[in-house]
Amino acid sequence: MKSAYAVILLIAALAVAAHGQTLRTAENAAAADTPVDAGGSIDLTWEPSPDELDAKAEVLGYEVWRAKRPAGDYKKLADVEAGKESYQHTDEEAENGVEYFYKVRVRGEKMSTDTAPVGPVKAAPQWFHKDRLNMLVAAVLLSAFVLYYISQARAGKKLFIRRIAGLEAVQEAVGRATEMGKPVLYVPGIADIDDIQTIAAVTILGRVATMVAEYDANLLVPCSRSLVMSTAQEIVKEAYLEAGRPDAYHRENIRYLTDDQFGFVAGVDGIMVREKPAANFYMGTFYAESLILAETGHSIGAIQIAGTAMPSQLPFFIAACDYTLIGEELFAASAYLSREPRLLGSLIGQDWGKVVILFFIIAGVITAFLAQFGFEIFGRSIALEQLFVVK
Amino acid sequence: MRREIPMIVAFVAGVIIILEFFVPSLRSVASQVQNWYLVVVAFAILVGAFNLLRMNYMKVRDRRADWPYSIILIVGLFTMAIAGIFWGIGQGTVFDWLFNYLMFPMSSTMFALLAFFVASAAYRAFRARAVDATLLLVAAIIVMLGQVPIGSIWIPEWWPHSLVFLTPDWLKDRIMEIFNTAGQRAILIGASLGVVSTSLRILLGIERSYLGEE
Amino acid sequence: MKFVRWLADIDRRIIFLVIAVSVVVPLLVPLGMRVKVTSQTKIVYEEVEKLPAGSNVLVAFDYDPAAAPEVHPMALAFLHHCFAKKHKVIIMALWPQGAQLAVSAMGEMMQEFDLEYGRDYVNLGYKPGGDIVIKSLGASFPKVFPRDMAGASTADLPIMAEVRNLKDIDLIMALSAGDPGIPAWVRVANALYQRRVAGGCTAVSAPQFFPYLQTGQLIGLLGGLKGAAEYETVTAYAGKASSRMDAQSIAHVVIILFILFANISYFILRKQGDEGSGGPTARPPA
Amino acid sequence: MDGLTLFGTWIAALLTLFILSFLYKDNPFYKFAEYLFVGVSAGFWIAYNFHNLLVPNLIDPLFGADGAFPKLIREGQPDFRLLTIIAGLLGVTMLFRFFPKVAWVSRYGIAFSVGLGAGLMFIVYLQANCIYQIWGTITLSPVVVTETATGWHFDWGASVANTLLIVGVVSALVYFYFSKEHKGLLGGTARLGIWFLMISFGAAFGYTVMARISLLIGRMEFLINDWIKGTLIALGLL
Repeated sequence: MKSAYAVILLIAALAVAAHGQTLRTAENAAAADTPVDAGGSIDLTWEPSPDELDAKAEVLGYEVWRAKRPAGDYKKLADVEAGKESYQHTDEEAENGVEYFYKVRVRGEKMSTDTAPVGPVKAAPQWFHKDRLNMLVAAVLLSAFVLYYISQARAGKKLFIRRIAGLEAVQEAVGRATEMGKPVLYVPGIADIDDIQTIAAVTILGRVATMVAEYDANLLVPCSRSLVMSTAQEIVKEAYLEAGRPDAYHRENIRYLTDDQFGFVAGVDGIMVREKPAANFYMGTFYAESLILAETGHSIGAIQIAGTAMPSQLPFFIAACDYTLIGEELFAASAYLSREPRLLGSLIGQDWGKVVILFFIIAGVITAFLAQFGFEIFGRSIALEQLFVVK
Repeated sequence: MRREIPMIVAFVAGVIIILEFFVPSLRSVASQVQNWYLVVVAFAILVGAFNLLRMNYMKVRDRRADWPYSIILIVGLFTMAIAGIFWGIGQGTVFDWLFNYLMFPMSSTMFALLAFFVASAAYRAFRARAVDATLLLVAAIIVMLGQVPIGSIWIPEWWPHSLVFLTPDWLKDRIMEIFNTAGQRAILIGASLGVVSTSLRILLGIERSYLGEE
Repeated sequence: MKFVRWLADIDRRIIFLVIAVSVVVPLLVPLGMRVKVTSQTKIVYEEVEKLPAGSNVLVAFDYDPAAAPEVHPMALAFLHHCFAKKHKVIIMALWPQGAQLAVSAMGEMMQEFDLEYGRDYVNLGYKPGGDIVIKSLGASFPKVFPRDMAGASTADLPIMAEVRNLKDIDLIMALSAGDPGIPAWVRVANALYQRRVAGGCTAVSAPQFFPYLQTGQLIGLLGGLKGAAEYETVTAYAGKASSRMDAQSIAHVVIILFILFANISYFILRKQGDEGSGGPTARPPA
Repeated sequence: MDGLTLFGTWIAALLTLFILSFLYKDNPFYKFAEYLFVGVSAGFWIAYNFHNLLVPNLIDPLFGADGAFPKLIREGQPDFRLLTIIAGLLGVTMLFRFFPKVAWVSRYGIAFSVGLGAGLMFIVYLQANCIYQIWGTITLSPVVVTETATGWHFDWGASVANTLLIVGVVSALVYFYFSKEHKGLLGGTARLGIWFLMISFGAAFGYTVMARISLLIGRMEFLINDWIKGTLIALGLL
């Protein structure tokens, strides 16, 4: 009997000793389909093993294991370094619709312990990004305004647009260049054709080219992007056709220099000081080169009209050019110059967009004020800002 | 048909990108399509380079003004392109050397010209002719003073904290935080409406001037 | 009157010349202009001053060559101050190119101080991971950096014998160009391990760290070239930031003076009923 | 400094001076630098685009060692990367511009680029420049009060700042209103908006001066230290 007790005691002692060396498992392990994605991925989360937190035993790291059956043959997917307050791993090699089970293994110097299997989980693609509902509403609303007023304009409704000084001056500038027998220079920005400011710029170029063709002046268009050059060639050619002067169109005048920002400026500066244009237009996306162009243009005595929606460059155009189209005015320009109903209509649509935005800003700051006092509606703060959070 | 099919191409490309924002499952399709654009740009640059070479070749051929410089341009272009394509663009290559000792100094000097042009533009433009111009120039001067130590050098150690709002440092920070933010924000919002409506017109084929003649 | 006319329509090349001179002269002949030292800089200085000689100071080189013109002069001035006070410096980087910049900074320090590697300073090199790296340093330096930048075992370095984990660090200087950088050091080293953290950053990013200063999570902050020049002033170190700042100051003053001249001549001419042809103004856009 | 570096430094310094000479007036030195710069930079972007756009996005996915075509031949398995051919075709349409008669074919490439850009900009601008900016404004209360242990505390500094910012955004936005003549209340508000815009332009201008002067300092330090001092050291004179 004595020896039996001894054996039991020994076993108990061994068990206690062994327990002291066993690592406690990671806590709260969970697996779920990655919420907003195209499928093929599952997110795992867990919290540190208590041994990591109280440092009773050394935890070197964690491992993520995966199998298709709870008791199946698990394969290691990843090693995760220890030292965080919570852990996350995304299994990006899951097949959609297949059930998976996961285990998190906590790894120490000599020991390791697994969690119970977590699962089953399936990966699936999602069809709508719920956090972006507000963006969808905004997009639909703005589009509706624009399309409604375009249809109104097409139906023959008279639409009014206020005077924009910079655009009144376009004709005057082209006229002056003609009188002086000097060319007109048009720089459509340094961005590529996928930038909407560039599109606005080449559209305005079309209007300017028509005037130039009618006045029989010479038009120079240096481009920093091949696609912009190609597009500008098409547009100017059409403008000359429209003005009934296809013979006066010279493809060589719309030329490519280089994609390089400052290489382009060096080239345009050279064109300016040698060809001495009497009217310079800078429309589209500009960066630091804006002031180099505008100051060189001023030194040769040209009338200068600029337009950009780049807030960082507007100060320099304002300072160095005769007229500057600010931000949205650049997009209003083609409508203003052409008076085409479809363009005018969309401008009125934009104005309604502004009315809605102003309404939300004013309503928003009022609710922000009230929210300070803890006003609530249906248990939520009344502040409107939650409506405008996009993830 | 020369305009209709390209319009459909534009519509499909744009709509995929817009939908991808709302429909997560389109992500891989959209990123594929976006990569295609990079290929188009890479081909397009050949068109530009050809245009540049042709213009300069004609200048040399016809012995037009400044034609010898055009030879420099042509040699420069071929040297850089050939060195880069055949011997790589990594560190220690000929391309890298040409970039460091030719292109970089010219590029940064061109950029540095701005130091002179901000001065000449300010001299001309910042004259108190009307309210607008006065606001422009006062704001500019305060911010310029607030930026450098010399702007606050006249302020003695015992300057009371209650009068801190008279120092250029303090004023600069408030102007940037309040007025600059307000102005820029209005421009951003306004321009975004212009961009959204222009994009919409392009996608729906209402705006098609970029496609040229019928 | 003729002079006023001339001034109103001055040849811009004269402006260019004056600007060039006002930039070049201070670079050639440092003017030693007084830089007003702000309290944010002064606190960092005093922190280094009041540490007893031989304290362990950690300098994090979390920036790249793009931010170097602004941040590197801070590194030099700060290291110089530490070595002058005989502190021990532990260098590490959360940005890949930072460790290399530290090598060049130490090269300059060696010209002035007789420093022994491994005893007076150590360069642990770059470690990717940001917050996690700092968190792990909280437990152990040798675990995170078994070897230094040159590949030598850190266990053999006398300086590392005293530095087991972050608790042994008396001051952290985070020279940072973004994230990981100051925010990571504040989030982990200050919040979790209550270390004293000072920072140095580019002028553009400085305002975003003001809240940290207010709460004391960051004891002090050197902001941009100006901050570097302030530190050079307060430690009387002849670095590059001061001469660059001199050039900045002179150029700013010159431009402002030009604007004043332009306005004076404009008002004199206007009194005479002569608007002058001083170029277009910032015309109201409508 | 080794010989090649010294040689390069001299070239760089001369080119720097050539460009600076433009400030005086146009001259043969500037013309030399300008033509060289345009040529070299155009060549730079050709090589750069070849390695960074064409190789990873067209050549590797189709013809690389693990590309779609070798795989098709090896395993008989077509994979989705074969679609990259469409990119190649769109790119090739651009080359039709070399021949004026069929130049219109390039419209496929252009239309694709424009459409893609329109889609992207539609979303990007609406989110970052519209919705996000509205959010940034409406989180501000024009009157800031905080609850403290002793009662409500009025923070006049934050209140004035917030009110000014809100008034600034609203009035400047009114300036961009196109469909009415700016008269009366609308005109007054728009006028206030212009004032805000003008202050913001002046401030942005002044704020940029420092960075621009820094660029010049950088060039001047290059000329003084790398070029002049470097040469003197190399010649053993310093």
